[in-house]
Amino acid sequence: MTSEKSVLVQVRNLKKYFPVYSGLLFRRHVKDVKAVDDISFDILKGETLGLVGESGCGKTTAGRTILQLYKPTSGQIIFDGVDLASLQENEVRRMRQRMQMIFQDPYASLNPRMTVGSIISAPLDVHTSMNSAEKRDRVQELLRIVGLNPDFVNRYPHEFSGGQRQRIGIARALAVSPDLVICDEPISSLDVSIQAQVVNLLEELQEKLGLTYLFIAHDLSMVRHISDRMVVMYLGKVMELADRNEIYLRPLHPYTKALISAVPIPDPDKAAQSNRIILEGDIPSPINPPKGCNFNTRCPIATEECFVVDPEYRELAPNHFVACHHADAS
Amino acid sequence: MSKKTIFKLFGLLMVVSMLVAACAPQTATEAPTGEVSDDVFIFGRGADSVQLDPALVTDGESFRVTGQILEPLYQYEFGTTVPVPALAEECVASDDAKVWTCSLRQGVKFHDGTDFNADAVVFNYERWRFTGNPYHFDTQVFEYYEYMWGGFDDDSVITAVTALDEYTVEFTLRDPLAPFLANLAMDMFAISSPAAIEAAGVDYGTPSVGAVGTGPFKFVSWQEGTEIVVEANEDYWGGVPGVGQIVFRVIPDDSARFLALQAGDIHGLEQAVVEDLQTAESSDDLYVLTRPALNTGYLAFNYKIEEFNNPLVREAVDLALDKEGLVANFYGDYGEVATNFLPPLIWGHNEALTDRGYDPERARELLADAGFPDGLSEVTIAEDIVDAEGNVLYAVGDKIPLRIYYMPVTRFYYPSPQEIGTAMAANLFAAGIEAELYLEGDWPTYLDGRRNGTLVGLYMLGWGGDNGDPDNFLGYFFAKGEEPMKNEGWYQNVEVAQKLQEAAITPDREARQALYEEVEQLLHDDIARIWIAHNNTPLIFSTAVEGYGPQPVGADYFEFVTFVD
Amino acid sequence: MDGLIKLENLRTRFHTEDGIVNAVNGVSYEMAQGEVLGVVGESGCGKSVHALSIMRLIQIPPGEIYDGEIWFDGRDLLTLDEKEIRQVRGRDIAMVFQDPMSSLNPVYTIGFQIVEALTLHTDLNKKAAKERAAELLSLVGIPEPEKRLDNYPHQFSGGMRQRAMIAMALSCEPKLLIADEPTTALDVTIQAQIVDLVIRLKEELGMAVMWITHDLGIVAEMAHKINVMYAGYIIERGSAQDIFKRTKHPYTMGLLGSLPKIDDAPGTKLFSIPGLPPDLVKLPKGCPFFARCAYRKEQCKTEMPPLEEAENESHIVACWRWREIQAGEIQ
Amino acid sequence: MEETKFEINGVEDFAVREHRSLWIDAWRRLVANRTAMVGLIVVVLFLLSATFAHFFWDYEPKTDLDYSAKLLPPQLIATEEVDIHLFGTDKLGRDIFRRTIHGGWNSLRVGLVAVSISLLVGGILGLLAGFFESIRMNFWESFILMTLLGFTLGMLPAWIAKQFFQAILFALLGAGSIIFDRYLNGKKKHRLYIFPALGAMLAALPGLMVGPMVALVCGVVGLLIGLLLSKPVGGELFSNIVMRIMDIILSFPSYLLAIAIVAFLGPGLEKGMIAIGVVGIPVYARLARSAVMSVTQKEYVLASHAVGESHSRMLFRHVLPNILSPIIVQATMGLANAILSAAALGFLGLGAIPPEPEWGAMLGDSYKYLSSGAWWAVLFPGLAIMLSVLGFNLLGDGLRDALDPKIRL
Amino acid sequence: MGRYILRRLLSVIPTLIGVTLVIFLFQRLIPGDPAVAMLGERATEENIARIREQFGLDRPSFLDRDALAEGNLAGFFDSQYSRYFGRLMRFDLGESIHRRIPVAETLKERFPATLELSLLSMSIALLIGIPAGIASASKRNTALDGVTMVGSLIGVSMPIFWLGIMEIMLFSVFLKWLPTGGRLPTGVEIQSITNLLLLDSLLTGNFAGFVAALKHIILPAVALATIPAAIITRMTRSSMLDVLQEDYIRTATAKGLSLRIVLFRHALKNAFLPVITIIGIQAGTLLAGAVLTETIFSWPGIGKWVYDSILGRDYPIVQGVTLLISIIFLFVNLVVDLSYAILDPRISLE
Repeated sequence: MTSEKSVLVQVRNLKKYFPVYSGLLFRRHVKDVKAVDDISFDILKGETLGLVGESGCGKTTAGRTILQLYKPTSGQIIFDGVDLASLQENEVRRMRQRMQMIFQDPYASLNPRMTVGSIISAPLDVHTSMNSAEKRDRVQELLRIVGLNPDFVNRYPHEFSGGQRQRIGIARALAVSPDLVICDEPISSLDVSIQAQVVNLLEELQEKLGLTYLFIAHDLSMVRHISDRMVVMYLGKVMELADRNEIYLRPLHPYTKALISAVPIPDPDKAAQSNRIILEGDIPSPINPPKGCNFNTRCPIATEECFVVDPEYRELAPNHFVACHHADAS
Repeated sequence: MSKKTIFKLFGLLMVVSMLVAACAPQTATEAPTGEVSDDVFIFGRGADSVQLDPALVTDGESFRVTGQILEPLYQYEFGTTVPVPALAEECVASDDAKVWTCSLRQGVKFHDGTDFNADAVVFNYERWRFTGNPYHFDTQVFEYYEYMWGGFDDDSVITAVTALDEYTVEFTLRDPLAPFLANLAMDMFAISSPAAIEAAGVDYGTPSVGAVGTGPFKFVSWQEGTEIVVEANEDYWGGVPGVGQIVFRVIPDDSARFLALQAGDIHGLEQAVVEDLQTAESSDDLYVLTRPALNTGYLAFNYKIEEFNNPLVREAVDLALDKEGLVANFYGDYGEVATNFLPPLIWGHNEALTDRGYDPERARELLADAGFPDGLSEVTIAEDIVDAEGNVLYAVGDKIPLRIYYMPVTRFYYPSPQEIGTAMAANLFAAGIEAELYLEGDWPTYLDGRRNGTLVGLYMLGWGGDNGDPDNFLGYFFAKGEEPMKNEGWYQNVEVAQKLQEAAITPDREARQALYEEVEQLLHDDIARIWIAHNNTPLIFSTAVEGYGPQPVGADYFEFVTFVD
Repeated sequence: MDGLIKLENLRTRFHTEDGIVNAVNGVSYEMAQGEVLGVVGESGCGKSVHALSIMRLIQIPPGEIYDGEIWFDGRDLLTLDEKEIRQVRGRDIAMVFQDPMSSLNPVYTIGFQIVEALTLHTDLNKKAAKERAAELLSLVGIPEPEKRLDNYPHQFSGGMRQRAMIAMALSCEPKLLIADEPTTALDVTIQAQIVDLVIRLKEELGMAVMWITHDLGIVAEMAHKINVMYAGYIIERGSAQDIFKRTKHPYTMGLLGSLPKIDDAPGTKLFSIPGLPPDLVKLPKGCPFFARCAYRKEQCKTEMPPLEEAENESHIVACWRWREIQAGEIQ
Repeated sequence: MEETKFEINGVEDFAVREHRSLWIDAWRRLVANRTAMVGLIVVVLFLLSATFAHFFWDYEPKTDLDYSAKLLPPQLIATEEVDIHLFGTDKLGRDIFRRTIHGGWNSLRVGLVAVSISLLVGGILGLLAGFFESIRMNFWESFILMTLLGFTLGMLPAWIAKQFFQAILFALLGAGSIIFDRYLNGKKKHRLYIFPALGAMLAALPGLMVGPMVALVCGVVGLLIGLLLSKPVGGELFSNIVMRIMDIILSFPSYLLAIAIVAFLGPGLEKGMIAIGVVGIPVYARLARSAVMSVTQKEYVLASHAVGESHSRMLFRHVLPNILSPIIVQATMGLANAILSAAALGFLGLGAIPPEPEWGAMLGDSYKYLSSGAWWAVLFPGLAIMLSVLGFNLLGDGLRDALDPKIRL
Repeated sequence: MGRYILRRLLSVIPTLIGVTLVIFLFQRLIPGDPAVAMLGERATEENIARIREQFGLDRPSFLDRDALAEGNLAGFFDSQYSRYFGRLMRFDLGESIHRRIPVAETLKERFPATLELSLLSMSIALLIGIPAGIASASKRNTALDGVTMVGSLIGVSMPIFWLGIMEIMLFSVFLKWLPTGGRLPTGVEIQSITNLLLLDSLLTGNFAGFVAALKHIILPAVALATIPAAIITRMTRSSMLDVLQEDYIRTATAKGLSLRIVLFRHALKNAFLPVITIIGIQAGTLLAGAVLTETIFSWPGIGKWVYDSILGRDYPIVQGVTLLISIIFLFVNLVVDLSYAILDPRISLE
């Protein structure tokens, strides 16, 4: 099914390091935070690609770097045939018409001093030459699309609940009819019942507008629900990529397995029988990632090889990529 | 390094600094008493002394102290400006008035125990005069020597000072000098102990060393900015002083000083606001003495302003000022309206001159006659006014608002210059002369402006006498001659200059007096400046003390002060 | 199981500029010794406030516990004076908070903060307390506990901090441990560690645990009893089986429905409860869920349904229409 | 955008809270705050009385002189001899009440103008520093900013030297540095060699004409400057320089610096305003910089970036409105401080030129009559200073609580 | 730690050079000739020229272009600034133009007076401000809180010169309890060790001297302490209120700790961090406020001295004192940062 779709975004060997400076007299570049360390994947037209991982694994950075909010340290992002990294700043700005973002924190991502109307029309101001009446119509329409009362245009963000604000954020992202929407943990700060509302809204919009999503989240079950394919990241690297059912039913990477088993199941019967893999220890710091495989400090099946050689990211089964020395064995 | 180590380091630092402090040289005196001895006279004053080597300084607060420690050959008689012998027993002039022979007082010792003799006098005069003298240090300016004796080395009027014997000194002058004795009596020419100067070198006169002379009091200590302490010289040739110690305490603020007196923190003070004087007069615990006026406050014209060259305008200004009111309000009973530049105390003062009076109506008429029927608020520059760097500040023909500059500091002759200025401006305003009050920076800037002639308008200033000689007043300003005086508003009066030059070398006092009276008349007729007031500076004392002798010129006599039981 | 703590009609409110916020509106239940109680609900449902009310940690003003009784150890906690309640806090009832980062005092060492609690409630001397603190750290699975005692909170990772918090809470072997969303700020793999740890410790120490969370999954696997709260009310209470398998209240149903299922076909829509929870300042007179309920009727608008037994005696629900819904009479 | 209109999920037609902007919210909180209202009333009273007095109550200080009425105690009833003097009279017989009210015009004006100066200069510098440090600029943006900055900086020496082309020179320097910087952009190595080499050469050549030693020294200086320039222009270098200058200003005791500035400019109300204004610059620069840096960290700025908004839009729509409230609070408090400093300068005789009434100067003038019992001449101007400052402080406090609701419960 | 201090000290150097430059710039810009200022009404051209030469005032401020034109390199750099800087490198602050006394010597005498006054004021401010702030925060919205807040607001709004005058009126003139000014009554001697009279008198066991010195210092110290005390009160209160909202305070309470321990052990140490910064800033303000206080109380410190020196154009004094104050200010900042690091384990000094 996925193979029929054409590729919208190609991410190739993307790296994003944040420099760490030190020094009082002269600032010296002492080390890097390797937030995203050589990742590659494709995003297909019309699909939802889920990007999961724990905090600090670089998933948000990856999303922002794809959108050129951060300048990549190296690697390519080819959007519809254009290498974004090679563009000038104003060209990138023009490209933003086609790719938009929904942010994690519905409180912080809306300017508290601006009305909902001006927040949503900001992309219209930048990318279109609509007059103010047209803009107003469009904003009201967008509000209706995301399920808010169009009369709210003159209200301020703080007058809305978290879920409603997230809808405003979605409306802003949709204003210029983008092709790609990067959803950066859009539901993780919402209550359960509201999460479902937003997820449903996103799904419906995708259906109706033919959007492509990169859906970033740490909630495995929700990502599985919404995505077509899933990418699992750990410490700046991609561990596994596969179709959503494939990854859920036949995870190849020990980290993916642990991650899936760690998710509590809201069913007392299943919970009782589940054989949970509990990982030891904590996630290492991305400033000093371990040598060899990133996961070796916590991996239950790590061998000596894992401490020396960085595993290759390979296609083990059709459309199932994994980076583990022992992926076949398990 | 751990936090604990840091704490330890801090502790160590504290201990070390305590040790260092404990081992430091223990400078101060014996075990403190903690009580104010009732033999200590505390005098409050507005500023600290600059230096205790009197030859180096010009300020009255330095002389107030050096006058107690050091003595010149002559001094001014108690309460007058007449020179009388001090360390000299007598000075006699030769017939051509070019050689003065002084016989010295015998048996006098400096505070350091060395003898006072002719060699000491020669040492002091040579030190002042010769720039090559080993004790005439490069960084030192013997300003008054230069000013009173015409310069250093070969410029000096005194061409030789020789010791004829142990107690006889001979001064040889290039030209006759009328005020020779008056000059000799000035505080800056007091004799210091040569031994002390040799020992202290360039530090002589500084707080750590003080000064060593023959006077009634010996230097004890000087805490900069706070107080100078001197103690009675039991061996003083003039008798033992009335108090054991004098403390000259600095309290810069007039009213704080008065409050301190009221609170009993000090026994006497100089300079107070008029209202405090009234309080003091009516108080049972305080009394007021006055220092006879040897000063004049005046309002000067800048003659590069076209309008001021018109005598009618000058007269209008004169008539517009309510001098009686000013004096009554700001000087109280202690001031008097000035009719001469010379205060009445100085001979040469022209008794015949009177104030033109206060007549704003007449002032308006005069202004109208001068061509300003609507009053005067704007003036015209008559000649380029150039600052020290040569920039043209005001060019010919510039119209500027009429200004009246007031002084940013208090002086004897202007006890509260800002308020007096305000009142003057109000007076002028009432007569149609709309002068804006103007402040040209602080005192150095003000003096710079005066020196460069860049105070464009009317400005307040004054003069206090140094030695009671009329030449010290008139000569300084008006004798320079034929060219206009930059530093006094470009005023020019050749006749006055010639008379003053003549007076300066005339030995005969009567003849000189006549000349000075003529000069005063000329200045009065020309309305060169407007003399405002002479101020008999008030001093307030606690009734616990008596015997203080304010001097019109030179240092006050403290040795007669005693406590009343 | 004996009764450990019993709440009767607990009501807590806050006075704010916008009006009185009715955070807890008459909560009554009983906990047995050694029981694990899960309290679930969305933000603002009063689950944390009611726990803080038990500990009397509500700030007064603006907060106010204005009605109810909390019976613990034969005493009503709400009537105790300040000194007596301090004896209860930390010794009998201990609490673990949501954000381990901000819940530990950054300027004191972990050891100091544990020892502080120990010396307060036990007669251990400093040295003994320190040894005990090290034991506690090793109990909660922190390696090299002696060394770690001298560390400051910022030198710990998030999971370790929460372990330290738990060690601190367990220091005096409390009878009841209240865990207020202890894993919300943590990653899933770490959450699994903590859940595992608490269950193990509960077995070892025999204490009761009140686990407050919004994550239905967690309580499903560990809780003996579950309270479902909404707008300051308990709207359903029962065993895990009762709540998850024999759901009665429309809100609980909705919550469960909005969770994605593992066997969803692609494109399956999640069930979603429309609207928002009610404003606690202007709480409706009737059922608080009225505005969002698909089964509402006129009575629901005006009368708050009482908690009544459903099916078995331990399963109670507050809904006028649970029977009709159960019977499938209404859609 | 041609998709059909459709409805999803049913429209939610209620909002959580009633409709009002944050500013209105803040205003309501302010009004509800009793002490802040007291402050506001005091401030408004002072401002109104000063303004009304200035425009509608004739007073000619130049002719105000009446020896007969000098130093009268407060006089509440008019008699044959004396008029009413609510606050008594001073040494020149001037009515203190009248002068206090009129003095308000001057004293408050000093505060307002001084704060405006600090706010404008400090605020803009801080804003730029913060902006440079936190946002990647494009060529034209940094070009315009550096040119403006060069011009502004050039104005100071230009004004002092009275040679106005210096301002243009500085502006060109700013623009030139950006152009050159741009030219070398991406050629890091070149930059590292070219700037120091160029600096050394440019400096050494004229030095050669004088002597080899001079050339050597000039060359070293040029090298150092070149090294400094070899860091990217704009950005952090700029911010560093600005903040260093602010440090220098801050490390002077404020009154001494103000006194020195007044000594330089000459006395007078306007000069006092400048002096106090200059002394206050670093406060606002630091505040603005840190506010900008914290606002630009906010997600909504990132969001505007993601939307494709330009930097200027970002500055005016996101950054400015959101840094406003701390600055408003600081400015209100700063006003209180400026009035105090102005009074202090006036007290030292460095404020208004007499006979213009100004509180500090009135206090300074009359202070010497205190020992003779004229308490009224000192009490009332002092009270005026204290009350007006208190008013601004109360208001500032209230504004802080109103604009930053974090503290409230 | 040692390295950190060293580097901090090094990083202060450019600021200090900047300070000396600014002082010099002002010297060039401020009109008024020191020589004229010194000689007063009697200044003659010759004397002015001589004094200018003696003090190098005839040299250009920074660089001598004329000398450069003549090819005189030494002359080119021989400016007032280079001479001053050269002296500075030899720890020589120069000599007062008016008094011809080494600036360092006078500084040694006068600085302790200002230091003592500032230290006492700061102690008073801390002793009042911190307890008042804590009390006010812990009893929020009570009458006590209200009184403290109003009091501190009045304190912040107080023109200290006016307060000083009022103090003198009340305590010295009306009640006659305390002296009007000065540092020590005449006749009382205190053996000089550190030149901080209170400390010295205690070290030498001179009780009478201590009382006398205390009587003199108390009024100016109180006047000077008013604003810092008020600011510290407000800062302590708001910082305490912030901290009391923190989760770890709730944790501490949940442990069963008493309010007293929660306040003083858990809240105070955290709340103290922002207060330290304010104290550091206030230390600078104190030195600035000393100008006014010292004028009113005739206190022989550096504030009044440097003010007079600015007006008298006594450049070496202005330079010396300003440099000293700047160094102190920067040093206080360093100490503040260090104590910050000591109090807050989250901050590491590399």
